Amino acid sequence: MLSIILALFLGILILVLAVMAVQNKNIVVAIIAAGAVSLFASILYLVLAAPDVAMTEAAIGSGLSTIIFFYVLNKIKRQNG
Amino acid sequence: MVGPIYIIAIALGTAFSLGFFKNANRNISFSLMFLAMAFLTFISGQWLYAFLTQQQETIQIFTAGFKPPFSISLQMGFHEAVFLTMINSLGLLSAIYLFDHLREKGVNMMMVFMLLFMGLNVVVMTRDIFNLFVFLEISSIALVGLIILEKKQDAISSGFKYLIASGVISGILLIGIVATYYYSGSLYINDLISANLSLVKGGSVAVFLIMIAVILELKPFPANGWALDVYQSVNAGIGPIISGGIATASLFILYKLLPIGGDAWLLPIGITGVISFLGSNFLGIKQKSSNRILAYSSISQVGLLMIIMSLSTSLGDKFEFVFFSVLISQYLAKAGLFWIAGIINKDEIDDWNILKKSPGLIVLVGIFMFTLLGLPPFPAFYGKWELIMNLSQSGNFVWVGIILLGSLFEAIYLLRWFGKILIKQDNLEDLKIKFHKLIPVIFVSFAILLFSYLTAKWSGLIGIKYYIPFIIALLIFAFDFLPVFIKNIAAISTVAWYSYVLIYQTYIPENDILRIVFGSIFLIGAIIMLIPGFTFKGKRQGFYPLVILMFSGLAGLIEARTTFQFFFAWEIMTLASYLLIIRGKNAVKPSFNYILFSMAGAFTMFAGFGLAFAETGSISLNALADVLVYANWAYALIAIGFLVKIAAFGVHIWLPSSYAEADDDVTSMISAILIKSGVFGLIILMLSMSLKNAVSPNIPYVLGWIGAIGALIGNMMAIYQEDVKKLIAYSSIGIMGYILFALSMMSHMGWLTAFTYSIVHFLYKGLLFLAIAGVIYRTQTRNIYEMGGLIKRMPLSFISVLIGIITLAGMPPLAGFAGKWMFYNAVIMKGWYLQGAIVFFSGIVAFLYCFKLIHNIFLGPLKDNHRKLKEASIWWLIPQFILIIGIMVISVYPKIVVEPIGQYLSMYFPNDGLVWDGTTASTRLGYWDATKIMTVFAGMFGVLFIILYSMSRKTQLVEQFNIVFQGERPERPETTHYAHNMYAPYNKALGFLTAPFITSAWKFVYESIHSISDQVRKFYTGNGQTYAMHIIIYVVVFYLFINGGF
Amino acid sequence: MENITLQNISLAIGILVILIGLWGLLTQKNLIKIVIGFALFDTGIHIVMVSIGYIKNRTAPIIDSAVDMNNASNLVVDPIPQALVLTAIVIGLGITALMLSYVLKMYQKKKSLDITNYKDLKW
Amino acid sequence: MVKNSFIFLVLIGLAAILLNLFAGFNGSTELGTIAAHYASKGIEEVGSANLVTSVVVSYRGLDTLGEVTILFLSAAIIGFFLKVDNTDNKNRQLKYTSEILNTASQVLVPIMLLFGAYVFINGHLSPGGGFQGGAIIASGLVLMFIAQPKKEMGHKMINIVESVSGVSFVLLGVAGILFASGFLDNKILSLGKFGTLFSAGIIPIIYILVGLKVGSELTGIALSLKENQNEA
Repeated sequence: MLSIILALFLGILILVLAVMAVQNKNIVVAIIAAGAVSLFASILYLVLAAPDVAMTEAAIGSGLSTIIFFYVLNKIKRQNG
Repeated sequence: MVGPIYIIAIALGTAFSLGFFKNANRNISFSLMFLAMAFLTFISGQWLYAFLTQQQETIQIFTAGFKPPFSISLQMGFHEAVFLTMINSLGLLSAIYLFDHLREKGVNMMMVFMLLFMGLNVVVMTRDIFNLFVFLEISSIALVGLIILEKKQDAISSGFKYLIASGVISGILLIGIVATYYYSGSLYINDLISANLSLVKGGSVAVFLIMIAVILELKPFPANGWALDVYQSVNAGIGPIISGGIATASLFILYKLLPIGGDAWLLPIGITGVISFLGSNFLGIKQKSSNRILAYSSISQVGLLMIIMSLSTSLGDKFEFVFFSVLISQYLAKAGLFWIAGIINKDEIDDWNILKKSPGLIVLVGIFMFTLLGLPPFPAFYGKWELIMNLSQSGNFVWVGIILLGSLFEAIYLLRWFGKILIKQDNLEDLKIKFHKLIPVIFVSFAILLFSYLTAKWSGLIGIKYYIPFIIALLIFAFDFLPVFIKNIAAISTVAWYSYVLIYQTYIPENDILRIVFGSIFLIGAIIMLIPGFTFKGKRQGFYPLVILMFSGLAGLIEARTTFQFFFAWEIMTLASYLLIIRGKNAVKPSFNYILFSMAGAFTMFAGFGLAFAETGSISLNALADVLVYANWAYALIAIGFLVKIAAFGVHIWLPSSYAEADDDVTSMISAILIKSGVFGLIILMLSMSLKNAVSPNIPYVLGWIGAIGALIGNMMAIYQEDVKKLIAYSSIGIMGYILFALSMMSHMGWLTAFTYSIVHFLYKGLLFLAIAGVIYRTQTRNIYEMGGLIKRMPLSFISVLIGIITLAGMPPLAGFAGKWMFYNAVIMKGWYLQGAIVFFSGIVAFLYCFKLIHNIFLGPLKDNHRKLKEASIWWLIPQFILIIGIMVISVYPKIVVEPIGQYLSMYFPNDGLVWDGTTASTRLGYWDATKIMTVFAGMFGVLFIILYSMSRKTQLVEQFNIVFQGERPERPETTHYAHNMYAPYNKALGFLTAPFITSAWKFVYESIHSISDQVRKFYTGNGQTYAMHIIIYVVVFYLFINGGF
Repeated sequence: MENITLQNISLAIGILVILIGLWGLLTQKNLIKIVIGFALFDTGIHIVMVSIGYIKNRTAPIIDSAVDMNNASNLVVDPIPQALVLTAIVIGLGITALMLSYVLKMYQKKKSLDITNYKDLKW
Repeated sequence: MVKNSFIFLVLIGLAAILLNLFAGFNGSTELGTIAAHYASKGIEEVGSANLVTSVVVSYRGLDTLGEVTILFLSAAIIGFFLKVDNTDNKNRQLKYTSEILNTASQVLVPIMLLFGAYVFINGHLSPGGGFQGGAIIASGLVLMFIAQPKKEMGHKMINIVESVSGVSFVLLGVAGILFASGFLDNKILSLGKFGTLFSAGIIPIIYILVGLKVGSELTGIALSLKENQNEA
């Protein structure tokens, strides 16, 4: 039961963040929101008894890919200015 | 043998280790990559060889030391071996082609290139669906890399579109795979097949997602905008990799996964294929970029292959044959065209005439295009034949129609493109050809020739003797450097030998009059018409192979015993004549009209044969007689093909300009000989079908009207022509109208007339064109008003033309009268008075242009610049003499021709024949004795001649320029000439008959197709997002279509 | 209430994330946000995959002291979807990175992040 | 707006399809035959305590090979795509990051590298493995670039690690054919004592290679994207 409530909570968070990632005009916020989706998804994976996936998602989905997004965004901003 | 797993090991190992060579000499890294690709090709080729020759069993390769379904396994069977050999040899050739690019761009791109092919190899071999997904991703990511081989703006944005689209598709595939795993507990394809997932609701949706993703990988129309953009923007060396490598592998995926979906998926895939095939070809019409045309063509071919795949069960053991003949020819030809596009490096097809300077490449382009179009003798022809026959047999007539229509669209854009190559233009830039880019092109062209031979052999549809003309043509092509004189002798002796074998040794003993008559027209006619070739100087490259092919096609018609052989010969003849016509100076556009009409006609004929086969199950020509249920349709469809060839009214508009613009001796060949192929075809058709009661009598009745109107309109048009070749051309339309009319009467006399006309028309039309050609050759003009008075300079030509027109006009005493006499007998017996009156009237019209020919060219004052003209060359005159002798013999003694034909026809029409009594022929309406008439005429002519000759001393010479008294020099002096616009007054009375409404109607059809095509393609907005949207819409609509709701 | 199980909830989350991702992919004009949409689409698929392998009241597929080696097949969740997800995540990263590098290059060429400006080829 | 509502409708349609896909879904209650086989025979056959690892590295080893290939490809393409000549970078004023980040990175980076190595070496025993370890190492290195932009870690080094690990992976696979019963067969080495570091055949070795390869590839990707920032 506890895990269901946790999952529901995570789910709401994930969905809110996902909508934010898609709809927010500010790209920085969007990128962070997308990274957060991955982060909470990795917690969900832990709940779903998938620690390997959780680690991967945390390291790659929320870690590295966010960094890459920022690299690119940074570069674009600099070219703009 | 080297195990297939080494393909992965070698390719990956090489790709990974290339990293060591990043700073080393790029030649070394390229060599490494090349060696690896060669090894891959070797491994797959070796397996293919084993499967073909040693009855090798299909083998499974287990990885990780466990058996499936617990581990990933690969499979190597015959089909895998074929596909891998295709993919890997393409890789090898592409590597050669891209040598300079890869070397310049460095090691990273070499790795990407290798990995693309590695991925495709595993995709083909793997039996694990997730593994398939992974390696498919490898290939598509590698392609994304190759797209930016040149970092052009459009390539980059199309790469992004591709990434988005393929990302969405692979997402769908992944969901499908996981769901399939959920419902079946396995990822092993064999397990999935036996799991019968379609029975479970969710399972069927899972299968749906997998299948739709695989279909989307094939870039079905219309959810394929991203792929088109990629094709267009990439380096032309990448095009073959997409169309010949990735698309081929994707087809194999479909083939592999199809059993998971089960038979329920066959129809949807077939429909997808039909839509792709028709839609892409339709949109291809409006394209101008060569790469994009090839893209449309690729997608349409994939559509065709999907259709074939969906018919796998009904095709039965023919499936492999049909599938591979189409697949491999498309694979080879497309690669060749893409590579040539890269060599030319011009996007617009208008710029392709740069090839004019490299005739060798033009030949290759031709081979590739005709291969794509599935024309004989190229492999896809056999495949398409079997496909259409099979579709007809299973009653899918709509599909037959769609496939033929799509093929016609494809013909439109490919042939228009081919025409553009041949358009003459001054100061073209030089084409720089890198040798390494030429190697793969030449290689695939040889592969096509070899594969054509293999398919023909495999098909079992034609015997060995059908290869002989091709071998001869190739031989002549190989010795094309020889001067015309030698080649002409070779060609004449070849045809002579062949006519000896065919007519003298085969048909005369069999007393097959029909084939003797037409065989003689075709082959002996060929010999006569080849004689003027001696006047040509230089080499006349490419002419003789085509001539040989054209006449072999005609001979093939005579020899054909099955509808297939007939169609084969028909297409060969059409194609060769098209290529002969297009050699003329301004012949690109006319020849395009010609081939387009011919192809449309050939396709309807094809459909008709299909219908016949559907009913009788036999491809024998004799079996046409057994068609009962579909008789009307089959008859009409086949007849249309022949009507196009004889330029019957309504489909005649291709003829005048094609005749006019072709080389002069070519014009004689096609007008005197080639056009009779349509008559021959009609006779064959009518003999087998019309005589049975199954065909409604309305059809011959309609044909009769078409013939009558054709006779009138053809002759009417002829009188207004200023261009002498066009004049004779229109008169051909008229005469063909007579013949059609005569045939459609379906009576003894009618047919006797038709046969006689065919022979006589051959004689005098050849004569006229040869004589006129001789004149044109000297005067360098085709405008009648620029000639005149040539009787003094070219008296022999004058005699030829005189005899020609007397025969043409059907005046006694020459042979034309015999035809006319029989003709009126036939009309009266049949009771078609109204049509008969029209035809009679058109006969009067014919006098007008006959007069124009003889009067304006040979009589009247001689033009100043023609004062020093010589008589036509002896090589033009010899054939004329031969033809005159022919006319004279028939005129004096028509019995030798007419009587045997009559006897022959009595087998079919026992009533109302001619009765011969000595030299007198009589019907129940009257009698006629040609020999007597001739004697009388000769006597009268002799007397007249003596009188005239004795008076000629008294004729007064008129000063040449005393007819013009104006003070002013007219703007266009020729308009004051009496011969200019000679029959304008008649135009006021009868102009409505010659209004070009048929031309306008066809133009309207053609232009509508273009503008619709132009409008429809607008939904390819160029926006990657929209393309992704198309994909999802496609998925949803497809789902609704399959399940009828959610 | 019976339907509200852990895997159903997570499955629903996954499907919704897929749809939100696609929504972003299809409606946003900004190239970077399109890539974000794609990344979300991927994440959603991964969530779906993991939920499919989950079995109620079972532990992670690691045989340690808590799991009886001989009865493992009744104690652990399905390892296969997890293995597939691992692969899929890495592939997804590769594609996302590629997309971003394309975005970067496109921006360098045209100084615009609006996808409607990139209709270089059409029809 | 019209367009967006249309997209919305289409997505509803897609949602309907996905709902149908899982219409009867209520979660599995039993493992499928294959999964059950892995769970009950996995230790005996492969010897890894982490069943995901035995699936990833052994049973579905070919997938893993494909997967590192994909990263390899991405790295190669991005490297080619964003390649710039670094001539004018030399003169560029490098921006120094804050002292805190600098110090933190000096502490964190070695720890992250070590942790990453730990994760992939123990991949057959505990959660984690080559990908995760590789990703952690890559994150560590990326952190290092952020903190100390001057500390250039050349592509050359990365390339060599990448190539060596990749080639070794393939060679190990081939060794499977030669010394055991198939490509990528785990049993070239003995399975050893279950639950110890040196057990489960070549899994630890492969995971080390995967870790190094993934780490270097991800670093390569990040590096390419970062270096490109210096392009004027």
